[in-house]
Amino acid sequence: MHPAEALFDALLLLSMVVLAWQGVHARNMFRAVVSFMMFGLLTAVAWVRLEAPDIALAEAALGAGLTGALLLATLGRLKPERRGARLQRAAKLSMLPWLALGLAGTMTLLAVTLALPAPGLGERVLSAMPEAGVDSPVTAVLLNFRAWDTLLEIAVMLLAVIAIWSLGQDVLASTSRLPAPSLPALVRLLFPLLVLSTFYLLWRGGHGPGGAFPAGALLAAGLVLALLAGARVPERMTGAPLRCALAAGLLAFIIIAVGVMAEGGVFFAYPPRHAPMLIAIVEIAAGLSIGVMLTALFLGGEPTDTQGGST
Amino acid sequence: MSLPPGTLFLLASALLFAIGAHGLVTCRHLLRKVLALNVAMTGVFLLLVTLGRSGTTVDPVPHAMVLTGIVVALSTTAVALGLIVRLERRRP
Amino acid sequence: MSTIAGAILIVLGLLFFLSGTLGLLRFPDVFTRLHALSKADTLALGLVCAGLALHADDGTLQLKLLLIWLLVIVSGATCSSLIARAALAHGIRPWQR
Amino acid sequence: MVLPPTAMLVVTLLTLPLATATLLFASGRQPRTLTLAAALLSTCAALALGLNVHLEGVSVHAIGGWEAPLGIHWQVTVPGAVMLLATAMVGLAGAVYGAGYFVHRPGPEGRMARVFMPLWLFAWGGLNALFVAADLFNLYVALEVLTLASVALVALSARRTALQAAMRYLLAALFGSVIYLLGVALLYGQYGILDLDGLTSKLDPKHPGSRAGAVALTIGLLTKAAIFPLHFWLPGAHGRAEPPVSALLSGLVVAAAFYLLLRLWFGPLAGLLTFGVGTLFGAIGAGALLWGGVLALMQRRLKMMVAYSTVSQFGFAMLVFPLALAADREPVVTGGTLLLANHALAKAALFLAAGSLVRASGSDRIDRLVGFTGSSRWAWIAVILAAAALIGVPPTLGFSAKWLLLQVAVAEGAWWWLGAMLGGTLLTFAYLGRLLERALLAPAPAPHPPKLKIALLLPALLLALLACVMGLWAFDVETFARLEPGP
Repeated sequence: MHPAEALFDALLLLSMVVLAWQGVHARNMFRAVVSFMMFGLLTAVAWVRLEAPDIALAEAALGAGLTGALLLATLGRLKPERRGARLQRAAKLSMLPWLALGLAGTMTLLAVTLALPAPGLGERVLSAMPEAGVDSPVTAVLLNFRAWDTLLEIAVMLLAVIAIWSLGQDVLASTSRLPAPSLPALVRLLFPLLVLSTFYLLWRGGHGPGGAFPAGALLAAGLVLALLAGARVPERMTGAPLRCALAAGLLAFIIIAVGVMAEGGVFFAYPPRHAPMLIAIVEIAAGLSIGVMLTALFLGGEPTDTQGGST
Repeated sequence: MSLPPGTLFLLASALLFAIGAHGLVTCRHLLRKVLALNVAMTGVFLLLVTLGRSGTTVDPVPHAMVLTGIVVALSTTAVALGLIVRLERRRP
Repeated sequence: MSTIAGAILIVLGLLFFLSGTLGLLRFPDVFTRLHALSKADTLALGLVCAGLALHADDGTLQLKLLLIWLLVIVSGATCSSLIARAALAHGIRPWQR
Repeated sequence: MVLPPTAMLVVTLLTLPLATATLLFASGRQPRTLTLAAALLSTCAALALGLNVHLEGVSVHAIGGWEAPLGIHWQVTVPGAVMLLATAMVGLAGAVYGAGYFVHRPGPEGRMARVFMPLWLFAWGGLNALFVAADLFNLYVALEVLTLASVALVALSARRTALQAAMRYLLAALFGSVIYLLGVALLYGQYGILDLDGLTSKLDPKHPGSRAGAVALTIGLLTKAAIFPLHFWLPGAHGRAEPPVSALLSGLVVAAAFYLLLRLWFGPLAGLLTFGVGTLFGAIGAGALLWGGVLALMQRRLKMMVAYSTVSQFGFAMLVFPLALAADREPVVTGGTLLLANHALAKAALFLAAGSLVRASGSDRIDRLVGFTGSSRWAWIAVILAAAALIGVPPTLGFSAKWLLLQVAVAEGAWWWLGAMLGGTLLTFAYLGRLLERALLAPAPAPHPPKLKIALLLPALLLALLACVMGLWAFDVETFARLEPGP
């Protein structure tokens, strides 16, 4: 490794650690949240350094972008006096024993992880790629070899939406008092671009970094931006249409997983002839559904019919 | 330098995990606890991917696991944040 | 030839980044800081992108670099204006000597 | 009789609850017939699966046809099938109970009824996925499905106390998840595989990764299973949730995490189960028995008492580990599994009956409960039967389980653990006896005999009856019930 690269890595990781500490222990909550968002952004860079472009895309969009938006929206929904809540610790323990314990744990963990041989499954995945139906190894693992994980994961996401909606109606964040004409203008410019890149990433997922998760995240970014610019869920979209869009990804996944049993009798065994098409269908349905689900998470509750207005 | 490859990343992942676990235990504010959890999660994700790189080929399985993990973490974070908002609204 | 020109552009861009950051750290209030940051960083990113474009021998790559710069200009301008408005809404008055 | 193939049944068990829940959510309506039909169908599939396992033994299914290290396996083991059956029984009972308990009405009052069924089915599907999974990472995702569904169910009433309990539970569960995932990462770094069978054959106790991984997995699961001293989140979450939710959480969700502990420590991690580790687990178990039992004895509120009883009962289950140091692990594993199944049925029955009693009495205080009058009689009968199963009166399932473990303890001369088991049983007897004595001998005056819907009585009664009757069958079953890692 080139010394400059090592230096870059060291700086990157050091800032990540410092920001992570800030994100947990900063003096007021706003600072903590902003530090955490920067931490997410740097994590995305770290993924690039680890040759994991798929994760970098997802992290930038989800970990830094949407989580940040969610956190800021949460801060906006808290009572003002709680937003600036100062750092409180569980007890007035001195920091020293905790630090010692943390350091010892860190060192033990490091020692163990350094000793790991890490054989991995890379070779096996490579040898199975010809039958995978897609060219990108990560997409092959996600949507073919370990598709059951991904199905359950989409179930987790839908469940999160149901869980949040089950708590009650949406709580809107207090909006800015000054009108900001530049934001809607920006959204009008960016929204089509984001939708376009969503489909680009979906298409690209078959053979390169991309796929359903980054694509869904981009779509969600577009929709959340529109919401921030003052757009509201159109009235005819609330209720059944929105719920169907949310459920579509998981349902499509289940239908295809069970449907292919007609041919081979094995759950999730795509018939080789149709594998690319089926995976593409799953990918598109999952990507769009993820986009809508992420937006629904941001809404913080079921949109009411009475808001009026439209995009 | 004679460090084995990935040492820095492993060190960072261990530190992040420790910061997250420590913050989860010691902080009072619920939002901080949620942030700490996410930091610890990132530490584990870094560990997974760094380990997946040590072989001759890049191992895509940890990549897929981390992608899944990021989405799961986001979903659970969103639920936690939703609960926090409702709790604050019902604060007497 | 073009590599040297590219390197010069990149270094120039980094200098502008540095000055923008200095402004962020040293200027007295949020409006002046925003001013320093948005102006200097936009130019700096443009220089870096131009430098990198000179290094790239691929037309699509150059186009992507241009796109990155344009997107950052648009979003940077909007963000600055939003932050400034939020600051005004919070009752922060511009700094006067 | 021709049964559908096991693979078909597994697919039904996993996808039917998830698909039904998703459809219910998408439609925004809760047709009671559809939900109950789905619940009934899942139960039938679980029964058929149990019969299949009984006839054909353990089976392995590669999802998508991808073999183990690359793909994910489902593995239907005997303990897994027992837990699937228990899940089906509790799932069906809870669905019926929930249909009667929550008010079905449009508008805000009907919110709980609308949300309950999809979440319930998601939890059911998550449990099923967990009991057939044979892959460390797949288990993580299944655990998260279960966690989110459970948290949402705890928060169902949206009262402040319920929200607080849900938040605590969520944080504890996520803490467990992070540590569990760390363990997965360490084991993957050491061996490069995730499937349990492959790990069982490859795992070497001397490797640093296997030890650190085992520690991390165990701490994560102990937190999720609320084993003392990591039980802090349980009483609030279980005591403050709505009755059917408490039944599911106490009976199954906690048991699922504990089942995983069993699965791991008698599967891949078996080589690490040394005397020291077993003794540590046993000590934790004894501590939990005592702590949970004493606190249950001190509770004044019915549901909190039942919740602390769960802490205590899982201490009992922890005693399985020191007993497993014996040469023959089979009866121990069988005993542990039966203990979990017994607890699932009896505790669910207890919580459901408690919910009915609280509704009839209008109070959660033990000294204000209605006595043995009117239709609350049936609830009290369910409580008595469930108490008998929890204590382990012959011929209940609890008796079979405890008897098996006692036999091992006697054969091994493990007098300490024997003492702990007897002490725990005595404590169980004490707090349940106190409840019965308080309520039956000195009942609160009820102005008019309470009338409860049959949906609030029958599920609890049947579950409790099942826990009692299954003991007779279990003596036959134990000859074949063993935890096998598969062919």
